[in-house]
Amino acid sequence: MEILFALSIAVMTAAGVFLTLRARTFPVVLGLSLLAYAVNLFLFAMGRLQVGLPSVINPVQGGYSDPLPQALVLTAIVIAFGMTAFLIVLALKAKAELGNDHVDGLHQAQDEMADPNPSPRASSKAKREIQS
Amino acid sequence: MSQLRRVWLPHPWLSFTLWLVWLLLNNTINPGHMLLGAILAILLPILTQSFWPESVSLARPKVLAKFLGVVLWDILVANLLVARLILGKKDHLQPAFLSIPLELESPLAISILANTICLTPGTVSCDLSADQKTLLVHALDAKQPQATIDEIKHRYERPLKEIFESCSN
Amino acid sequence: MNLLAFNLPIVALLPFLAAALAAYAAKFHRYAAAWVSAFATLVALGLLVPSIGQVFEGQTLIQSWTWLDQAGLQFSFRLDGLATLFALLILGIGLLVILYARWYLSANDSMGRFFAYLMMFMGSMLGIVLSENLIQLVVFWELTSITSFLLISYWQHRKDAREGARMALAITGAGGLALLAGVLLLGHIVGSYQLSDVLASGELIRNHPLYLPTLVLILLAVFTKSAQFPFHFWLPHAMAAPTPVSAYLHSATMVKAGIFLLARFFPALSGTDAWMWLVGGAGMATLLIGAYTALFKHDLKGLLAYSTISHLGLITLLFGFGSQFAVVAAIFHIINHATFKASLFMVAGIIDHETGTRDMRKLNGLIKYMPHTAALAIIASLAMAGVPLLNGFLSKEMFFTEAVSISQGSALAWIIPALVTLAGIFSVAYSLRFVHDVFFNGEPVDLPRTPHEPPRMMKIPVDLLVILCLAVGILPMFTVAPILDLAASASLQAPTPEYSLALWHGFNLPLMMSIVALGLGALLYFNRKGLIAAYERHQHIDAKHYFQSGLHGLIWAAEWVSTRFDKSSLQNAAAWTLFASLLLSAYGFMQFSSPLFGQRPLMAVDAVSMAAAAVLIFASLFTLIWHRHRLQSLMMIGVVGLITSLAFVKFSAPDLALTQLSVEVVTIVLLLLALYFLPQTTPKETGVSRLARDALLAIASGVGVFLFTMMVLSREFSTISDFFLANSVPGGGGTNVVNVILVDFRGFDTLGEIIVLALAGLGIFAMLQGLQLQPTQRFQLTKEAHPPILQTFSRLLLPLMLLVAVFIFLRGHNLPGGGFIAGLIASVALIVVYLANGIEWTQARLKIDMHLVIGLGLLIATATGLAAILVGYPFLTSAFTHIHWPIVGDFELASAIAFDLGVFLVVVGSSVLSLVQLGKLSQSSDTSPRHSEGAK
Amino acid sequence: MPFWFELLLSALVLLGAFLTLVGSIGLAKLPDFYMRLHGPTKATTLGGGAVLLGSILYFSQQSGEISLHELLITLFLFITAPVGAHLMAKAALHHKTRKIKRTLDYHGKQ
Amino acid sequence: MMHLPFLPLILPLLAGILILLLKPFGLAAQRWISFVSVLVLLGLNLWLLNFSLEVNPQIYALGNWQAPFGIVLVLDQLSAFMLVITALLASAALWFALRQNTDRLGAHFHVLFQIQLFGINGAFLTGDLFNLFVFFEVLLLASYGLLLHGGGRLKTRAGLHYVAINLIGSTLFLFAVGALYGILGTLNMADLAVRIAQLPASEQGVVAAAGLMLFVVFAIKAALFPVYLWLPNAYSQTTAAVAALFAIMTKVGIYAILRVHGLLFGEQAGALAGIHLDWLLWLSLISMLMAALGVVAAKALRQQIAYLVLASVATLMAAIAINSPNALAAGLFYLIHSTFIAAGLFLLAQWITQGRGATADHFISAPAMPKAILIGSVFVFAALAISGMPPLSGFMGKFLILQAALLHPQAAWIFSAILVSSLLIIIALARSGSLLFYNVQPAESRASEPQPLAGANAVLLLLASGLLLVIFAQPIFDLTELIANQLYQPQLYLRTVLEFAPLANPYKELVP
Amino acid sequence: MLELSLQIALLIVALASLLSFYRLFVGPDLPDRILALDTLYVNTIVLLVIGGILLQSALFFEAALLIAVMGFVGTVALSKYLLRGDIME
Ligand code: NA
Ligand code: NA
Repeated sequence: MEILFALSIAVMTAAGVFLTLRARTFPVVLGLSLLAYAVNLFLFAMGRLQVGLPSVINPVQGGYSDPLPQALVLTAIVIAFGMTAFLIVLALKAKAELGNDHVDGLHQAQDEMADPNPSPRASSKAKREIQS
Repeated sequence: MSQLRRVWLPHPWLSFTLWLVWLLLNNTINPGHMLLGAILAILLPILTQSFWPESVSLARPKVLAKFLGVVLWDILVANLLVARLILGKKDHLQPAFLSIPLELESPLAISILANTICLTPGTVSCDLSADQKTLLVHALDAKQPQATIDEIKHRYERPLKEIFESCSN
Repeated sequence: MNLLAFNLPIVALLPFLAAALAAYAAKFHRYAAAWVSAFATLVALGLLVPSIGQVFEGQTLIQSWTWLDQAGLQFSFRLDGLATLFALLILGIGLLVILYARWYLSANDSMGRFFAYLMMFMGSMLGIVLSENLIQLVVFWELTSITSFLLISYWQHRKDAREGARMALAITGAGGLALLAGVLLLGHIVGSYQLSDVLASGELIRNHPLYLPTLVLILLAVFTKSAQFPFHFWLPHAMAAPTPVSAYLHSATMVKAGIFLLARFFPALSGTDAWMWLVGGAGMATLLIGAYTALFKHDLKGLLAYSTISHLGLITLLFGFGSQFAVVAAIFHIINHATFKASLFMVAGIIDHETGTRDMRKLNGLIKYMPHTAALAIIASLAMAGVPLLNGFLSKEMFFTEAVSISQGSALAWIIPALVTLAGIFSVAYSLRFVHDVFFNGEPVDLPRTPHEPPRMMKIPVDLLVILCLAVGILPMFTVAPILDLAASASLQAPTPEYSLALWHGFNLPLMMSIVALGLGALLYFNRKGLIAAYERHQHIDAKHYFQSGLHGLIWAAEWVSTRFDKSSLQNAAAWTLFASLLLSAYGFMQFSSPLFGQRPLMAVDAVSMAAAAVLIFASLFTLIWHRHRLQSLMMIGVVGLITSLAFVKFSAPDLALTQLSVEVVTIVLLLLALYFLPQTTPKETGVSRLARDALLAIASGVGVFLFTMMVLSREFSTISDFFLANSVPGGGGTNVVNVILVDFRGFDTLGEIIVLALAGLGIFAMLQGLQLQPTQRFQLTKEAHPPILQTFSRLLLPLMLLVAVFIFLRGHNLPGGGFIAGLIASVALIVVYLANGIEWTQARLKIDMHLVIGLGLLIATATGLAAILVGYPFLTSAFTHIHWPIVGDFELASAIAFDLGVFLVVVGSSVLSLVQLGKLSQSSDTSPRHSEGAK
Repeated sequence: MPFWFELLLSALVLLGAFLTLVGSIGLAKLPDFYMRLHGPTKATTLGGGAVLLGSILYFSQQSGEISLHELLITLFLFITAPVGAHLMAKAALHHKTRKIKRTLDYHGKQ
Repeated sequence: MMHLPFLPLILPLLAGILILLLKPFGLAAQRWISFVSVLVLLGLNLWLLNFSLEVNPQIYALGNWQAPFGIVLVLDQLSAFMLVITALLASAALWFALRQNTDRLGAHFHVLFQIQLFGINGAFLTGDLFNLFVFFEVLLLASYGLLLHGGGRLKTRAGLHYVAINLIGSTLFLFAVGALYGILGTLNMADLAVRIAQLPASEQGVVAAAGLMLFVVFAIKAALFPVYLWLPNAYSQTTAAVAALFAIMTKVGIYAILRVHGLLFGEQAGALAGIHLDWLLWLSLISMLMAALGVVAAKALRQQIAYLVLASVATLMAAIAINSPNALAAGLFYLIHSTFIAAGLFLLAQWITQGRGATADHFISAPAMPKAILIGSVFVFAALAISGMPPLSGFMGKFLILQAALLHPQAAWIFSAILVSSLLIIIALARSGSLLFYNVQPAESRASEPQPLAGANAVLLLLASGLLLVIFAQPIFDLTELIANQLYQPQLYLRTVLEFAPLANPYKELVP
Repeated sequence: MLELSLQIALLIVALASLLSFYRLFVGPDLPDRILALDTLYVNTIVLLVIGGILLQSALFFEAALLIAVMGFVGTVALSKYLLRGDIME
């Protein structure tokens, strides 16, 4: 079972990493979400996997899955949720302000990106050399 | 009295349902929960009243009960029917879109009708016309379309009309 | 209070104070800055005088204060013969330069700025020569680099001034850094940065394995500062400074700082072959190159600059000889060079000032127009040429003598005397040029101004210096001898050897060399035209050009490297981050010979789990494969979330499952809201190599995570969790241990977590304020905004879901649930209302400011924690009690519930705030023809 | 646990599972979206109901007192499934999702 | 007295909540609360630092649960030191923000600011590894909000990168913490350290892998090569006050390395001792040079300052990597310098940007800015300080670090990297200063109207450190030496944390 | 017997889930996928209830209930997206 579990996390991670490395914001958000799922499962598993144990103190049934990683994962899920929400809205903001959804806001002249002062753009390089 | 009721118990049926649901949720009938459930059953409708301004009146509780019984039975039958249809040869099926003219006017009643249609024999309600006068239904196997329409109107729409609209009409 | 106990630091720091005063005073009167500076210089001299008396009595004065003892750093000053000599030169020539500058600067020049810089420079120089602590010396050393940068670039509108200053700063600054390193090594070897200790440890230093690096580093400082080959090229370009600056920096101060260092460290560092070859070699090369080049400069200051370089080479060469006598000669030449070179620069300045040019091709026959100045220039030039009866002759004779004696016994004995004679020839030639080409040689050509004598006061400093040249040259024993003796013995840290300052030593080889130099020099000068023409036919190494192109090369390389690495690209940054973590963790594991897996038995697999895992894996893969079809990809990630929560259920973590499920849906709604404004598909734009890199990283990450997971899961461990299990009920009052950990044992984490959530909500709100976005073009949309069936249904659903939320909330402490899940359920309930009825309709009915809900939630959670403080327990200490009421029965009242209520409110507030703000986005920028119809 | 009760439970659970499977088979097998819609909305829903009924009986028997809360899920499924189906159908209609050719379009007599 | 370590947390938290709740009452009220809170925090933290010098580390058991079960705050000299720096920096940044009306540019500035302080202080105080994660997230989210405050294209783009990279970082953090828990079964740092010291050889590899992954996470925060790429744009594009406040953010990463790795992989860790140090050293040296090249290549002032921040942080990390009390003392000394001067530079850059109109801070010739001489003089001062030229704090710091490096086997490399990068920075700053202040067009075409230099007090406060650190080198170095020595004797920390007994609570009968 | 029946039931439902996932995978249209996702949610509920009986745990109930709620909301949101693009307007 552990191997199956590890394999699942591994695939999620690999897919998450690949998506995180994409050039558009939406896949990146999905990738990071996948990574978050994967790491939550990982963190959870660190208490070792247990099947069929009660989740509340139960003197009759006995046994209990490690509660600490669960608490940690809960916190992690919430935080990941907040972060994902923030990131996707930021992606929207980037789309609005940069005009496209490329993570680097490309498709506009790259020089312009580095230089908000558009007029001397053409000659700025030459100028720099003279002044340096 | 009715003023008081409108403020404190805007949707008595809803309150009752909530109370029952509370007890179901907690899977208990201990007095503490009955009390807490009652409090919540009163509180929540008041809190959410602005989202449900229209009052709902059930004119004929007995009809409602009977309607529910019919529907439950139909669900059982319909499902077995559909199971047979699905497992049978798919080429024998005669799918159809049926436009059902509606007599119901209350949105709640229409919604319940639409839901009922979905749950019962081989039909799914697909679209309600903008004027809310026609319901478009998809039937999985409607070899006699008019019969299906008639049955729906007879079996479901009429009781619903009685339940929800008899006093307002 | 004995002033003599702390006069040295005052002498060094007074100019800095004067700098501030001068800058301030200049606001009131144009010349006030000069007078303040002059006065301060005089005061400093005055302060020094009593101490000089003590030094002449044979004492070495040291005044120390603790600064940073652990680091060997003391605020520590030293006055010995060498320091006295240099301090007198700095102050004396400084005073003359101040007077000169008072008349030199034009009305356009800011007096305050000039004198402030000049005085800071003077203070820095004094600091160098008066320092006992070597780190302190480095401090002042670098200060001279900085202040000279300011002085050279004083005429900041001039490109050559800016570039010259930056070149000087780069070279001398680099030297300063080398000096710091060298001094650190020296301190490391000796165990102290105090000069007294270092000078007493010559043997130790020379025999230390770190001697050579130490020597090289210190010499780097010396050579850069004193413009020794191959670092000499900055000096001519520093001539862009106003002439008083050149007169000061390049006669007595800045460039002499390096020489001073040679004299200072002579007892500690000299006496090895390395010293001789490095110092002597650099000195000889500099001497020749400077002397040769000076002749061909048409600019007066250019000539003087190369002459300076040459003379600095001469002094360095003398130190390189390494004999005690050579040191005496070197120090003597330091004095002489300072006097004649300062006066020559001032003359050059006067000429520039009065004629408007420094080009010797234009300047001719000035003796007619400014005879007094001409006289001064001639005397000083002859001193520079080493003509008898002038001071330059004496030190040059000593130099020749030493050059002859040092090479005796060697097979190539003639080389050194020959080379120095050659330098002497050129020296004579350029000195002659300075005199003849400017003051004689026909009539001036196209001068911008009609030349005439400068203001009287402007010549006084030159007068004084020239008188000094004469006095020393004629009566050395009565003028320079005592101070020379004093300085030499301080430099040697030994009694001065026997030497004679007499004019006449008989007819010997050095005299022969002098005569040859004078004769051939004159010959050379009068045949200059052909030589100059020949010189100018050749391409010459233009150091400035090389420096500039080196600088551009540096900038280009820097840009190349930085942009290659820092591409301002998220993909690049993310790839590096992932790569680094993979690399380091793999390295970390492999450093130890731990087995990959442990011995813990693994669980059996069942078919359902296999199916679930298969779905999970496929869903993950298809999230990836379909990522260009965003909606499909989003749905796939929904499946991933669903199976993830199933896994939580399966492995006995219902709380997690509930949370994951709720979060999942809210996230999907959120992503759908956002997707409306984003393209529906992702373009194919990535190249194969990039894809391969990403795939490699992805696979490596997957493999890494697999191994990481298995490493841990296959091992046994012991955990602190038993404590939680044991104390959840007695200590936390709840049977749901996970929840008790969340609200009690580790309630502080949860507080942090809701703060994150609150911030996310607030941050999203802030981000979306005033944002304009157009929905992306896509399929035709229905006209009907809100399907009535859904609308109706949502009304029923809202109270029902809120009821479920209350249920989940209340049971959380003892059973799976809690404030967070309840909050999400309530949020989802509200979301359904929004989905069904639209923003406008819902907002009209839900008049709660979600900011306040968030704030209230945080306040409640915090206040719950603070309540414990009131009863004397730490923050977040929980309390619970069991209450029995009639009818109602037993129930538990726990402070954790209040905390959880805070959590609940924050979750609701943040989720709804974010989603609604996002939903509103389309309303603010809705330009499409369709309008929200709202609910009926 | 009496044998008949166990038998009843087994039957309910298996029936529920079977109906669920039928729903999914319908989903996988039927030729157009509108027809596929019928399986999940009916068979699966009822399948869920059967299993939940089994659960109700099981836990009531186990704890010795009536355990009805699974009813809630049933109830909820019965309410939501049609609404969901309706919305999906609406979306499909709107998108002119393919329907098989023999589908009738019948406008009833008024 | 018991609650002392908690006060630096509750103060900004309550202030933040109050500001949020008082939103309807307008900005003036928020400003007052914010500023008073920061001032009180400053006083409090100074007092705490003074207090911490005389006593053993102070433990605050949140929820009255003892370590390692509950989360404890640990106030020792290092954390108190970091708290003071944070509060000082925050005071200056907030003052500047108020004077520049930065808080009017968007919503919730003061809430974000206070919670940012809460997060930073929490990261400095917590003794629990997972709680550190939580505080990282708090301070990150606050920083996201602050970074984006006011909006704008480039800011948004930088923010997007910053957020995404930090999300990756958070994921890595969880992987690392998870694995550590999976092997060691605990989360309290002291407890982790104790368990690592007793770790059998068969488990060392996993812990080392997790430890180095954690190192990468902190390195991201600290902006170490090759994971600093988020920094240059983030710092250079945000508003000045925020960039100034962010000067502490990299130090949070450094602090985490010091605290977590210093404790977990300190000398008592046996085979695992110092697993991160080689990486730290070499990466910081590479960082330093790369940053210096970035300084040279920069095309605008704020970008250049961002690279200067990188360079100074790298220097600081090199000092830590030398791994001796002496070097650490020097590093902490340099930390003060690096934080304040970098912050001051960002504020200064704001004036320059304002004064140059449309040309902003780009290295192209522009009309002379108003008050050029004053601003230029301040610039020279700050440039000298940051580049490590005498007689200012940067020189003092570098001198101390170099001196401490003398005994290190890699001394030659450390010397070369520090000195070469210093030289590159000097050259670059001379060039940019010359461009900004000297190479100007005639004043008739002046780009902007003279404005008062709003927030001058803040700039003064920050840059004064350049001198004060030199003048008062002895007492300050005494302090950092004390802190360094305490850090190199972790036994006291471990004992104090693990032997701390919570208050007796008669209502709770705990099972041991 | 019950145990065995439950095991078999689990397998049957797992098979059903795989079929649903198959539809989600092959589509062909977006409504098909939404429907498949919705069905998958319901399958999961059944799976959980059976699992609850099998493990004799009443605690699967909440999860099942929540899936019912959340699955529905997801379906509504996705359908609304297809209908209007803007799901909250
Ligand atoms: Na001439
Ligand atoms: Na909208």
